[in-house]
Amino acid sequence: MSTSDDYEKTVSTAASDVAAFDDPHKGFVGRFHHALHTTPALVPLIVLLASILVFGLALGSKFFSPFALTLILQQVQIVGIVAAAQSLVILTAGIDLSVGAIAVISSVVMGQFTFRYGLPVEVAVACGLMFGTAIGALNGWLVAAMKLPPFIVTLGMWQIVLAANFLYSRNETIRAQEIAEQAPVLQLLGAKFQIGGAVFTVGVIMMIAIVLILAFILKHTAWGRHVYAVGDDAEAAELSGVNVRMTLISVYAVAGFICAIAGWALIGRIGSVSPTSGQLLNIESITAVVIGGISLFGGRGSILGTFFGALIVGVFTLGLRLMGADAQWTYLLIGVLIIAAVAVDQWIRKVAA
Amino acid sequence: MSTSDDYEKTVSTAASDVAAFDDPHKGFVGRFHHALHTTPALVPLIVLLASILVFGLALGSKFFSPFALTLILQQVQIVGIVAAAQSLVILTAGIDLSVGAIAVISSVVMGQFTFRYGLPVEVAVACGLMFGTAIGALNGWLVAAMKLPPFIVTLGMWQIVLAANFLYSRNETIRAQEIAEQAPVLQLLGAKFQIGGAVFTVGVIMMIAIVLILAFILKHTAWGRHVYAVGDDAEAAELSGVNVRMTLISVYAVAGFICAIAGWALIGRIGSVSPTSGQLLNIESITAVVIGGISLFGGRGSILGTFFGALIVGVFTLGLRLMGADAQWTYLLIGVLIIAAVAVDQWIRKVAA
Amino acid sequence: DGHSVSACLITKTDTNPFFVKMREGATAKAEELGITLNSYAGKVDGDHETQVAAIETCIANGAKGILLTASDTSSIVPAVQQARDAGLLVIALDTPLEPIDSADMTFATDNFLAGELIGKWAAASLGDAAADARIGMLDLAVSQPSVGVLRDQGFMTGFGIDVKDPSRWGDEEDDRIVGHDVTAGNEEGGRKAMENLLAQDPTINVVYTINEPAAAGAYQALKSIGRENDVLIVSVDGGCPGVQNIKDGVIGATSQQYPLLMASKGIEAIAAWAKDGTKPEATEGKAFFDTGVALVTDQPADGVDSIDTDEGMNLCWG
Amino acid sequence: MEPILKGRGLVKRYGKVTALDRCDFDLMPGEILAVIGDNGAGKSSLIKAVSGAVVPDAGTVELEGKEVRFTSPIQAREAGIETVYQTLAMSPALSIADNMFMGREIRKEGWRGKFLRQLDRQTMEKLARDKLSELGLMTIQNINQAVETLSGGQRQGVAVARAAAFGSKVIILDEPTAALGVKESRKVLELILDVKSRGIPIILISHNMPHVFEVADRIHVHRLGKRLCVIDPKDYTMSDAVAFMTGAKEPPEAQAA
Amino acid sequence: MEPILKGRGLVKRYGKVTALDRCDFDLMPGEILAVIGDNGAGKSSLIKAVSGAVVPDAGTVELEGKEVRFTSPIQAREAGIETVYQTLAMSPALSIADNMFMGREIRKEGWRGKFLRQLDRQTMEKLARDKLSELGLMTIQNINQAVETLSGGQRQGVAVARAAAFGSKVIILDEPTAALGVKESRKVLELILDVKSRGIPIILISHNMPHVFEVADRIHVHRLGKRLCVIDPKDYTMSDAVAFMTGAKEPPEAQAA
Ligand SMILES: Nc1ncnc2c1ncn2[C@@H]1O[C@H](COP(=O)(O)OP(=O)(O)OP(=O)(O)O)[C@@H](O)[C@H]1O
Ligand SMILES: Nc1ncnc2c1ncn2[C@@H]1O[C@H](COP(=O)(O)OP(=O)(O)OP(=O)(O)O)[C@@H](O)[C@H]1O
Ligand SMILES: [Mg+2]
Ligand SMILES: [Mg+2]
Repeated sequence: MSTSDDYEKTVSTAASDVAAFDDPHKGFVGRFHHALHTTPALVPLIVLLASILVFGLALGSKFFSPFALTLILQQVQIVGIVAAAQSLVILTAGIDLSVGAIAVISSVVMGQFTFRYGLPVEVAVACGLMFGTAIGALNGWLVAAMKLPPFIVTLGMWQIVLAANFLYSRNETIRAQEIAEQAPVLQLLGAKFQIGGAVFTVGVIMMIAIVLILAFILKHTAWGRHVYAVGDDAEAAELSGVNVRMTLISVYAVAGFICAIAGWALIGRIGSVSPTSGQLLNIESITAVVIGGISLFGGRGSILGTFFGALIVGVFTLGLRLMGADAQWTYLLIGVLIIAAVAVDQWIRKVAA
Repeated sequence: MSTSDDYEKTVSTAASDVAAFDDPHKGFVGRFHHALHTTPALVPLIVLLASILVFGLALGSKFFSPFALTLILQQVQIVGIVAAAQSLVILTAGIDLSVGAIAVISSVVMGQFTFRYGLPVEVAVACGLMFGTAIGALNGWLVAAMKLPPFIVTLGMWQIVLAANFLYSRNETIRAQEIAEQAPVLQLLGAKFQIGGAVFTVGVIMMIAIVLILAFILKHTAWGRHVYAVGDDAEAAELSGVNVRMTLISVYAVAGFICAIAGWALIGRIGSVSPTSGQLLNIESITAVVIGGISLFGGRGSILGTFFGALIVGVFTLGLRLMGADAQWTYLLIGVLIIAAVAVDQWIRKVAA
Repeated sequence: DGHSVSACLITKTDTNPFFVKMREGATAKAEELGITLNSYAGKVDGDHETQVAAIETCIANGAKGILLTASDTSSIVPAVQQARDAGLLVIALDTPLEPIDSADMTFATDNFLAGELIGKWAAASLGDAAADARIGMLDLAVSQPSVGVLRDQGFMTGFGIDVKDPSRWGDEEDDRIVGHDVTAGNEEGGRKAMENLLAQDPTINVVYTINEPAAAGAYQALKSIGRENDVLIVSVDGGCPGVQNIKDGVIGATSQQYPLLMASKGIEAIAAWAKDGTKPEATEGKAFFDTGVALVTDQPADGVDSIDTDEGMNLCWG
Repeated sequence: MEPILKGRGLVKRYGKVTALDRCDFDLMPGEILAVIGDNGAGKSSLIKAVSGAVVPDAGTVELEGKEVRFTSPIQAREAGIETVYQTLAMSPALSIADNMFMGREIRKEGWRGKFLRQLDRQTMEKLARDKLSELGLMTIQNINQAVETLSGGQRQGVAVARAAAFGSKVIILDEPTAALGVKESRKVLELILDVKSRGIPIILISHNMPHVFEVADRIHVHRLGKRLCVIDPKDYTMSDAVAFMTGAKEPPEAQAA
Repeated sequence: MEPILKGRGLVKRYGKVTALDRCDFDLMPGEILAVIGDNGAGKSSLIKAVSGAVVPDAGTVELEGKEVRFTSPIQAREAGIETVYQTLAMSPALSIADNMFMGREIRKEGWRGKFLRQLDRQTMEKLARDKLSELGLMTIQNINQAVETLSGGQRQGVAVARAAAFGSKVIILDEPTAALGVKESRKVLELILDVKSRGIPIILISHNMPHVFEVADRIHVHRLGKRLCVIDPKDYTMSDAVAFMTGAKEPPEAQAA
């Protein structure tokens, strides 16, 4: 290194046209691509509308009636609520296999506290909600403080909670009639009201409210931004000033709380308190999240996408049944749908990139 | 930068004591730590031996007999074989939720090809094995070429294969008696032989053989090294000369093939061909893999660990049953075991680091 | 304590009240007779491997006999044979094995008869309207386990429908059948399946359900569109909540079975076997010991024997 | 003059590796202190130990004469120490504004901020844009674009701008120019001098001797997990510095730590 | 003299970004060609396009006068082009020997290699150790230690040694000294000269001007996805080079591409 000069000084006269960006808003196609990129919920929304359209055309008023369309909402309400909780967890690059078990044990706690111990029903509901939150927080603690992989923590918790549920409830169902007589508050989320031919339940409203509130929180509060940052790169988040541990624990706790609400909605929907319900909620909620475009690697996606994802599954299930597909074929086609939805998503993202 | 000199030349006279490493083999503790680090299967092996010891002390000869100990082997054979397949996939940082469904549909193909179409039983078995391999390869193609997340691909495939299984088999079981009479080859893996009080089946030998062969392949062949490299960092592997796409497809195909063998072993174990068996194999195999210390993030762990992991679950299940624990309590304790095993693993790794 | 007699009870699951009651019945009887009872259960309905493992455990444990409700009636046979070869008395409860003589004896409800009773009752209650009934069938699972098929096809036979292949549901061509859907035997599945069928045809007026939780779920679906009073729901089981639901008008009729009886008879048989090696006898004219089934309803129909809900409550099990 | 940031006897072990071996450290008010040393000498470990990113196994850290024990980077930040880590510590999928205000978000005025805890995006975006253009580091059109869409140089720029904007007492830069081109490196050096002129002391880790000798007031030479010596760039040549840090020459007695 | 490696009209787009814009490229036999340019100019994209890591959207690549179309790095390696990527491309959990022989493992002699396809670990380990010590790059005790336990500098050394050991026609190094200390950088430069003395041409991407001017025979200046010009380091100063690459000065007419 003998040729030495002040070469670095040269840059002061350098052209500065490097950091300029192309304007991405070029015409309709450009704007559409840009929208697809910046609004991750758009792809599932398009798939949802398209599938409603296709089934509507194929089935006519049988499907395209306020009754059938609101029926879908009622059928997806539990999965929708649980999937909202699942989304939160998956956004932090975790996964929660215990969501269904938490929902069920919370509903059992609400029922048994009312009927076995004779607590006022409002107190019992509060206890159920707290219980779900506590299990969620325990999950979060194991993940955040003990640094165990979320898959394992919630796999173990799933088994523990489900077994505890059966042991505690003694497998006894509390009948709908008894609940309606003695503790109607338990069935609150099942209460209906009609607007035209459309039938809504409080549970459906609850699902929509949870989705909207979470969407607001994730987008417009510091906590929401921290959830994304933790999922994106936990170490970077920690170094740039996020309390990763508390964020994770609170995410799992909130997920537990939302699952407990799902447990409450479950009572409203089936009328009774049954310890055997909700067994497939974990797989169904993950399916909804994934079809809704949230990355399993965390940090990317929106909760509205999950909502649309849950609706897509609901539309397909009812639509296929109405078209006369039998139950087994419906299962098969849902499997195809899952893969296809993700393939379409990948493809659109590639084209739009 | 006006002070310029030949400072870089100075380094030629620099001391060269930087890249020297401490000798890590310091005394027994040091060597033990080192062994824990370089032999990932050691931790589950220790846990396994400890749990056998504890149950042996608690239950005496009831548990500590050749019959009971070999019974564990028989009980874990299916899960053990499937978990070997699952290990391969998880080593590439994937996951296969369709393992159980592949095993079952392969056994159904073997049975139906023999009994419905009257093919020679050897041909039918070969068809079953090929069918399993093909589904696996399809999984692999969707993951490697279409770049879809393994979780989703295999979630969808699980539903598709299971529904196809019910549709194709018409939910009919082929009875053990008929198989024993007309096509005993189907039950080959169930054939028993005794050595002292110990009872072995061909299926158990098959499981051990698969584990040993895979352990050899993963450690001593180029393909095995590539599997680890792909799981570690797929992009780096690609750049450093690994055919990532073919590696992934072959891994999923081999996993499908091994699952098909598990399906064959299933016929041996239950005697008949039943389309409803194997529903829990995916969760059970993942549990075994994880307790065995393979990282869900890929690239780390050994297949022997998985084998020990499956045995640990088998020991706990039989031990708790023999102690008269109620089924739900057993599930609850297995849940605790899963979390505890991973926590111990994390702790040992931290201490040993 | 190797000297006392021990026995095993293996049920499909331990989460279904039916099996829970069966276990309670067996436990009570075992205590009475001084028998040590170990209970095992599959994790989910259809979990066959766990049952095989349980049989093996019983053999290892030196039990004298096994009471078994098999998830997979044919596949379990080799394991059962192994137990019998090891000198255990194996009694199938509730669900016959295939072939039925694979077990030493079967104590069971005749599920086909149970279905037939509610089918007959439904047809008789409707009278002439039965000819253009709209029927929804709420079954157990897409894998068509035999209990579900027997009850389903029994119902159709009783109602007067050509069942075609009696070993599977879904192949019938009768126009009165709106469709089949699966419920997993719980309230949630019952409600969703009912909604799906209602969306297909809102005029359904007869609903067959696999069990009473599914019926309760179906009722919720009907209630939500205000049709709970003009649809006839029939079911099988006869659990106490189910009978109570008949009293409350949720379900029209149910076929009651007697799991406690099955279990206690089973324990008695094992005690006898351990004492002097006697095996239980089958009911005359049947290949199994029929523990009986009774139609429970508060609206008796002509030509179908039934008991009312008060009697049903006395006999109910859960 | 008392050091503004002072470390004494810092020890940090990773398993068998001793990254910091009873290391001392002093940063004087208003100065630019360069830290140089071989790969793996423990430079990053040192600044992590004083900035709360790792908790040292032993030793003390004093800020303005008061002992502090940071157990997380958040605490160090609250005390006014701002760090640009070697790994940058950005959330790739989030926007530039999000990243700049990560962990110190600004909430809206009034009930929406108080009860809904709603963020004041407009203010944050405006501030982020101001900081970036004030530092003249780059012309970024869209403050809402994801950090992952930026080039390596732009990313480094955002990280440095974040530290410069919020650091009130000390700014630490760990190899800020390693991946940068000539032009981009230049801008970062200008920025460092600019920050210094505002009276804020800076710790700069770099392998680039000419850069170090250009901007540093004092040079802390790190070797084998320890401070070997502190030299004044006006008294020694680059050759000397390199000779000290590689062990080719003994350090000057007087200044040896 | 014909170029040993030649690119013509190479184009590579990433979404809206054009990383390579009809770029030409020539490497002469036996020379060290440096490639310089701003961050994001497209240097890495260029070498990826000629080494098979990405498939260019348009343009041709010729190796020794014959057109080649690599669709994966494996093909380029088989053709004798060995590359050290900016990201190093190592499998952290695997050993040094495993990494060095990744994709070109040596199998045992006899039936164990033929039928069991068993690897010959001893030979591979011996060769790996030989290569590392032959290149004098470092003293590694245990050739079986995982790459993740090496320091950044040691890792870079292994990557360079791998390329030097196997490259038969062309060796490409993308910023091999970016994260290295003074001493470690020096070793890499010595290695580059050593490889050149064996007659193998090298492409060196670097932001370090003194290094570039020290070792390069010719300098390819890259700007905005194109080859702006090729200069001889003996005819121009570092200031000139920087001026060309940042756009401060027009390139010399004669040598403009
Ligand atoms: N998280 C960690 N786990 C294990 N070892 C670590 C860790 N961080 C650093 N080390 C080790 O500690 C020693 C010092 O590392 P450090 O990063 O402080 O060096 P450095 O001086 O910053 O080097 P460079 O110039 O390459 O950045 C190295 O041997 C390194 O391998
Ligand atoms: N995989 C990719 N996806 C999207 N854009 C990319 C990708 N790789 C490179 N680019 C973009 O292409 C352009 C050229 O990148 P490239 O890495 O070739 O630059 P470089 O000259 O090597 O820069 P540096 O000196 O920082 O390494 C940059 O704008 C970069 O953001
Ligand atoms: Mg460092
Ligand atoms: Mg580059």
